[in-house]
Amino acid sequence: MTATAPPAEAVQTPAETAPRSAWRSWLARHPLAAYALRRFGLYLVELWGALTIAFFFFRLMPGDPIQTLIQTLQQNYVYNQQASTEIIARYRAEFGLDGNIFAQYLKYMENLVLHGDLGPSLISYPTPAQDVILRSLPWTIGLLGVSAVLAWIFGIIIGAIAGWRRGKIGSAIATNLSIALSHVPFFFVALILVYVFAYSLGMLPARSAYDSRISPGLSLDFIGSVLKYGLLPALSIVLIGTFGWILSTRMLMVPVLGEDYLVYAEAKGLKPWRILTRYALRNCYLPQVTAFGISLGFIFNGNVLVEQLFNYPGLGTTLVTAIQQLDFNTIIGVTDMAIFSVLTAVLLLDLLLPLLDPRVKYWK
Amino acid sequence: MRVLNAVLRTVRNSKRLATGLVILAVMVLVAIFSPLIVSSIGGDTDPLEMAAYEKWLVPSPDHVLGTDQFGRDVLAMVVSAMSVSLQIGAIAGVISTVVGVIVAFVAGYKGGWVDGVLSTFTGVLLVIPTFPLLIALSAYAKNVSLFQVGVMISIFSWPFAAKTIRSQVLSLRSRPYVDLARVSKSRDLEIIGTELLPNLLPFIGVGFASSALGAIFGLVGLEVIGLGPGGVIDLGQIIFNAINTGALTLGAWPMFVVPIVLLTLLFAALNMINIGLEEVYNPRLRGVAGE
Amino acid sequence: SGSGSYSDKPADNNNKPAAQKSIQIGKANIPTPRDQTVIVGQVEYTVFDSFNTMIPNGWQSGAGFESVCREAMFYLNLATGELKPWLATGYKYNDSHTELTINFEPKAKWSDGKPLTANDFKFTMMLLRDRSDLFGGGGELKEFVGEVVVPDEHTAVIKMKKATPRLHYNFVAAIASPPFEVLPEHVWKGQDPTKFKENPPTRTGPYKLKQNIRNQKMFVWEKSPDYWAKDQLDPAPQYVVYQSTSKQLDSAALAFERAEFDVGSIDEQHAKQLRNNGYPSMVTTQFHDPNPRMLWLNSDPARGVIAEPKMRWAINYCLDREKIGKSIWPVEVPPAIYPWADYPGNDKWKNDELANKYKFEFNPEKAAGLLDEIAPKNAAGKRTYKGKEVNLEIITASPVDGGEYAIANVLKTELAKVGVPATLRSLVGGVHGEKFERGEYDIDSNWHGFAFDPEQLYTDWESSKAQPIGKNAAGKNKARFKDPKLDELSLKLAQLDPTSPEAKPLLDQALEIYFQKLPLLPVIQTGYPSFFNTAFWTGWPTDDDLYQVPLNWWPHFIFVLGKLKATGQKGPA
Amino acid sequence: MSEETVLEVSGLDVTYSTNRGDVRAVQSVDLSVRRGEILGIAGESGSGKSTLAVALLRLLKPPGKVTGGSAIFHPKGRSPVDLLKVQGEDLRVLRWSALSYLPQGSQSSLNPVMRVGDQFRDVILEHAPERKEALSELIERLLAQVGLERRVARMYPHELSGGMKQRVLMAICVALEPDLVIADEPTTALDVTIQRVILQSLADLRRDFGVTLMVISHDMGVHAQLVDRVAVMYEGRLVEVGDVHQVFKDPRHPYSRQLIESIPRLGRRAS
Amino acid sequence: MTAGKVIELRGVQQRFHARGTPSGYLTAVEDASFRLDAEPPQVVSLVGQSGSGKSTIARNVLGLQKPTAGTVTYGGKDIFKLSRAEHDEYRRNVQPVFQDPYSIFNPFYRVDRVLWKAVKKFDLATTREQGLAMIEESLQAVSLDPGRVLGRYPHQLSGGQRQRIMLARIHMLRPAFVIADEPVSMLDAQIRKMFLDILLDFQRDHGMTTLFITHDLSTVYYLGGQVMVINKGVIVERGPVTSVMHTPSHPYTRLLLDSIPQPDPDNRWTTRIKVDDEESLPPSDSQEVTPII
Ligand SMILES: Nc1ncnc2c1ncn2[C@@H]1O[C@H](COP(=O)(O)OP(=O)(O)OP(=O)(O)O)[C@@H](O)[C@H]1O
Ligand SMILES: Nc1ncnc2c1ncn2[C@@H]1O[C@H](COP(=O)(O)OP(=O)(O)OP(=O)(O)O)[C@@H](O)[C@H]1O
Ligand SMILES: [Mg+2]
Ligand SMILES: [Mg+2]
Repeated sequence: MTATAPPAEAVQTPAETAPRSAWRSWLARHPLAAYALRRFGLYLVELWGALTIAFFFFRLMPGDPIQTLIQTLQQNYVYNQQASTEIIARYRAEFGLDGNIFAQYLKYMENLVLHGDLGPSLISYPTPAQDVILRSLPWTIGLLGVSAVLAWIFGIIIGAIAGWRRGKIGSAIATNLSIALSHVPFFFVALILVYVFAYSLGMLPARSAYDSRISPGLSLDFIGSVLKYGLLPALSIVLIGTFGWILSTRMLMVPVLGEDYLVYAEAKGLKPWRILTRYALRNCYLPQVTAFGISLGFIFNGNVLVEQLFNYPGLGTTLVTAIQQLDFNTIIGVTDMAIFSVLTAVLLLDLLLPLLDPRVKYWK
Repeated sequence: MRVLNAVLRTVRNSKRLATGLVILAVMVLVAIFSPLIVSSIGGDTDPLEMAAYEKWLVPSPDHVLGTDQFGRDVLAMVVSAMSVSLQIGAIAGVISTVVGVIVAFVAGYKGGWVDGVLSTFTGVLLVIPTFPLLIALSAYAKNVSLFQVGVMISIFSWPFAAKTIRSQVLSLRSRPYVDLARVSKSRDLEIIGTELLPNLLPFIGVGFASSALGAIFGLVGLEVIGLGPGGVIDLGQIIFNAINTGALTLGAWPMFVVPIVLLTLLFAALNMINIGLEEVYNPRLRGVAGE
Repeated sequence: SGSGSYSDKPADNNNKPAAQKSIQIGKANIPTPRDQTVIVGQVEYTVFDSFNTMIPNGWQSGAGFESVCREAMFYLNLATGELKPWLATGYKYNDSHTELTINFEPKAKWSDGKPLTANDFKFTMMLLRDRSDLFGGGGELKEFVGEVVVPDEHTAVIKMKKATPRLHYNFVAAIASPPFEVLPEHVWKGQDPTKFKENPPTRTGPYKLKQNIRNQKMFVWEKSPDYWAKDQLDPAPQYVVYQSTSKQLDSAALAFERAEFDVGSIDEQHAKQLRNNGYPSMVTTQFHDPNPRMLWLNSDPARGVIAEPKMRWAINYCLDREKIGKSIWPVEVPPAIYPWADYPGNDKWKNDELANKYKFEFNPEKAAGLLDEIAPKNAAGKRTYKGKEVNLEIITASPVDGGEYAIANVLKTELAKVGVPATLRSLVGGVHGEKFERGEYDIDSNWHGFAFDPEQLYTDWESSKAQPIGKNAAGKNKARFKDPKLDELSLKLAQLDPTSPEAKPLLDQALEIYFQKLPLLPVIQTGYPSFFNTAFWTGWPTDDDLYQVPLNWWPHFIFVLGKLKATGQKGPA
Repeated sequence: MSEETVLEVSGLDVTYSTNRGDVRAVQSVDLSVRRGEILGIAGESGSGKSTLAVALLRLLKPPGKVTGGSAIFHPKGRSPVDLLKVQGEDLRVLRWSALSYLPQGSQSSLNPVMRVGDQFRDVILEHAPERKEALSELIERLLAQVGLERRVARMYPHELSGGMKQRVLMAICVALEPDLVIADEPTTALDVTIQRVILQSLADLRRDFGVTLMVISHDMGVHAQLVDRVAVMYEGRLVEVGDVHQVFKDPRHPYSRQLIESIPRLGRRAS
Repeated sequence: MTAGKVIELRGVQQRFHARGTPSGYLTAVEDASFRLDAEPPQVVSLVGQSGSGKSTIARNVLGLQKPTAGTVTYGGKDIFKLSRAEHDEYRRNVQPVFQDPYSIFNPFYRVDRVLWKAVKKFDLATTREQGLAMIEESLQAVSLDPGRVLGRYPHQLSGGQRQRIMLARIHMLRPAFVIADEPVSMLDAQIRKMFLDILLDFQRDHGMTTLFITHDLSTVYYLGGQVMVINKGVIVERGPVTSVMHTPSHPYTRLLLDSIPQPDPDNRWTTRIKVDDEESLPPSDSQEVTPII
């Protein structure tokens, strides 16, 4: 070795470089806050990007939805046919479809961000689109949201057990059943459930959201009725959803099983159930948390058929009707709502993740 | 080559993988020979033609699975539908997996701003609901081929693959064996291909299986809105048809049971292949009594 | 093959009628007593709180408003051909067809007790004449109506700008609702007609809105205690509930079977199954849709070969109407030759000589022959027209499992056999409408027809109304048909009472042009069976006693309700 | 040190079956461990040390298989059992309260998403629920025993250095004062200073808790510093067992001699 | 072998993001400067306790991690700016033995692949037989029975066996510079000695220069040559092994010396030492989960 450096003892630690600003150093000292801020910034970017894409995608479609709609209505209901230009011009203005597309975009964004206004709906003109959406949203969230959460929880638990008891007969059954059933369409299961429970056994109602003899309100009767009527549709979603989560959880579980800390937990003589929940599961369910956030998007467009089958007053049917009539304000509104909910859910979950998983790094 | 060898090796050792491959192979064979099978079912008439036979016939020796509401032979429909469904599944599955994998690898391996941009883009695409967008697309599209439909479906399904794989790449890229490959003069692409890819096969496999299955069901959605490839029948469409015509209460079980069983078999086959690959991926699991 | 269909009666009691089953009554989810309620099953509702028919989606059609609440001035019963004056007692043109006098029923009252007068009519007329931005506004009213004079409370005289013998068509409920409906002036005066929701609505009908339950997708109509026409029409049901049913037929059929609906919610195939299984309480009533299923053929030369009459005839020869009528449509229906429904009342427009001269038949050979003339095959075996390979674009708004799609599909298969490839697409409503209006199609599988006389068709085919491809047709002449001769005939016919002797030769000439050039290709007469459950109510129109149009979304349905009798069956607790 | 044996291994055979034939990793090993002693297992890499430990702990995973022998274990206050035969609940109860394990790859043996304290709590409550009241003091005392502060209990494994993790594991090992602790290469992955601290702590454990330790290491220095008796393994067989002084001073088996001679020492250079 | 090539580090600093530190980062290596000459071949040891930055320096030298400040040069050129040909030459001549024998093998492949890859990538053999002969020779050189390890998967080998495979790789490649990061930690004394002898033979016979990273001063002593002592990222002492060992000037070096377990049961430690756990920072954890952003 050639001594290019100063003699051994003389090596000194150089003084820390002074932080560039108080703000930066504050952030450096509060990595959680810095992480949250950065994550929030990203959230805004994604939100803006997705909303913008959604807007332009629909607005740049060839054709004129207003004109089409008006003519269709005129034709279907045998109205006096007329030049229609006046009607069309009038509604085009009302729907914010006149003028330059960028001006439209700015106006749309302004209304959306400042007033939460999506413009009037076509399918239920002149009710604002946000009202149309908000009216069906609670049912959708109630039915699909709750079922999605339940499916997730069941799926994780069963999937974890299936992975854990790899090789055991019960696990094989669960796994193979999931493999087979996780892609059976929801509505098919729903149909069979209706057939069996509503008609053959007559145990549960086959359609609607509650008993129409009860007036909606915070009464026990009403809530009971909502639960009773929601049971079948929810069951069909939970059933199939669970199988999907079982598969993916099992798949995450298997590598965890090879980890030393599981062998060690076994050596510690812990009860298998405890090893499963506190050791194996806790190390593999985290990716599922994010996946769940993303899957929420399906609530907005994934279960139209189930809603239709049960005649449920949810968002899916609203969306389909809106699509059939090219009600852009409502379609974009539902789209925006989906984007907003999913992104927000993922944001919250990401912010929550460091609390659930101590290993999460706050930097990239 | 190595990968292939590894696969062949596991095929020998894993019953599951072998079963999966056999099921898949049989389905592919049926699909390939579907025109022959269909014409042998029909004899002189084209069994897929509207009103070829009486409608809603119950299964009989002449029509093993009966006929549908337009008097088409359900068996012939199922056979030719399977070919279409397999094609669309393969096209969309391959495209979205390949795109997803490429994006995931570029983002995960390169890191930095490339990762930032790609991940944000993926994230945005991931949350935009697809159904309304596809409707909008239907207004642009004229005559769409099966391949184009596959591309359309892939546009919306690759982000899922990309997202799961990227996080795996992130965890793998700092593995010491990647470093070892780097000092052994392996180029980035080679490292991705030979060091990372094999370890991600199960993830890629699962991604492929779900994109493929998603595409098979997604095709029905497209057909309903006029974006389907004209004049073809696929399995999803038969199920959709069965549901819309109330085949369950009519007792026309072949219309939904057969396609659902076929799709389930397909999915099961893909999954068995995956689990087999999982054993390749994780040799530690080999020898552990498989399920 | 000896095997039957799924809907056939069980094999064991082959020739005997199936045993009468007792039905198992399900619990209908309604807020009113079941035995006093008629439940009508419809598919989907989206508008609940508005009854303004003059703005887009300002009301919910098919939810009872137009059937049980609102009334027409005249009803034309297409089932019997009878014209029934209702809110009005009669109409009369002057000889030059420039003045139309309408008399109103003196007893007619709005549901709030105020009398309905000619002033209400005048108010509505003026509103619609002057407001082209309202549905039903402008159009013919603007074109023809000058002034409305009200000499007394019960008489209105319309002074026209131009002569026409057809203005009264606007006031008759013939196919579904009439284009024009009288509004109560005392409610609407001073309201902004583009915003006013009129919830609940004030109308003259025997039922009033009791409840509109959005979350149940349900409208509950209750009998009006002091309905003005009780002496002629006093329906027995205390309530009429219009409710969404499941779109999936399995669930819908099961609901019908358990008498959870009295009207609708089932399809022919399931109904057939019930019939064959001896289901005791179902009435199936056939009714011909006034609009036969038709193929619209684009006549614009810019679309290429489809504009050639020979091509249209080739297509015509490719249509196996018998097969379609027998196997494609849910019920067996006759082929359509004339572009209108085969009601006895329409027989006067027929001309069998012409029909024989231009005989419609399924004859692919003739089709191929015609095609060889205009679009011979090139070296590659592809038919070309003006140097371009022929490829037809067929669109339809019908879903992939719908009848019109299937019709187009049959055609497509036959066309392929004669060497004409075609693409067929089912497009979502709005997207379809857009393409249709802009003429961006070769063939549209659709429907068309008229209520009164063929001039209603011919006037639409006037060359002046044909827009170039790509430009919105605004609902007129969407096939872009052009024929100077027809223009001339149509102009003359517009001035003539169609039943007058001068009109007949003109009509025949126009019909011949239709046969020569085929702007539309009628395919089949369209049978729509209606299904009624007799567990709670009897007296429905039947094939044997088709006293009224049986469709529940038509205004005429009120007369069906008027004939019902309760069976005394009680609903489950 | 009593003459009482805690563990009596006889004729232990362990085989790994591979696609290239069976590997007999442990072959007819006879060994007895005395109560209160620290027994060292030395031997070259691949000689079957870890396999022996894992087999005794019943953690052997396929394709490994015990093909013969017995291991009679005499836990205090319980009847003797054959470790190689005991099953199910009996095995689970035996584990940790009587037999604990300090694994080779200590770096990943702690559950990454659980606080250190909770990992103590888990095992203590599982086997000795009656200690619930005094739990936090107990954990504190155990940590102090291995020279760690009590705040470590609130930390997550990834916040600890390798040496700290190793010591946490040691503390967990003795939490229930087991009859026997098997430590597989407790210091291999650690640097010398930490190694010294760990070795001190291991000696302390014996002193304070009277546990019996079986320490596996290929480092003769470790054996010299820590153990009472050494067993030398070679190609799956036990070639020599004896007092540490005797083995170092007067190795009987030629392989042991080689092992000791090859130890690099300060002051002895190759070239 | 390439005579006269030099690896030189000047003022190398390596920082990592870290949470909980006031500055938001952690300095793993600070201002490290030294050079390794191919001529004359030599052994330079780098000793220090766990987390002191030894592996980080190794990664810098190998071009796997770009330092946040300072330069690493090979033959006078910055190794991060080499042309393709220069880069190939640098790779050929600078090879590592990595620390962790567990994760150095891709679990997907058999262990042979590592050796075959070396043969192929660096054109060591023209035929398969030749390559196989070479591999077998090298395995025997690290006293592994080729029949027992070839064709096995990594998890089927013991820790020491895996480490020896990496040594066999070096034995095959004979690079001018070996960056050996704790190559013998898992080996028993006999094999360890054998391996060190191989290194020394290589130095002598093939002119191989070794950067030998360890925490074990007895190994350093055995190897001789130069030694650098690193503490918390800073090189605190350097010089010929004999002088540093016999007259350590830094208290840290003394502590290290003190901690070598003497292989003499009669000469056990009597005093106790204490290490400051506060200072030992969490080692990098390969299983860290990053929220997907
Ligand atoms: N899963 C396995 N499959 C096949 N052979 C194995 C397996 N695990 C270990 N072996 C073999 O068993 C023998 C003993 O391995 P073991 O791990 O017990 O050695 P060790 O003495 O602990 O060595 P080290 O000191 O290197 O850790 C070795 O030859 C090894 O290759
Ligand atoms: N990629 C990285 N990200 C963050 N911190 C790192 C990274 N790599 C190393 N460090 C940190 O840098 C410091 C020095 O690590 P390094 O691996 O160089 O130590 P070492 O001297 O090799 O220790 P050991 O003897 O344990 O191998 C440690 O505190 C470590 O946590
Ligand atoms: Mg070992
Ligand atoms: Mg290191």
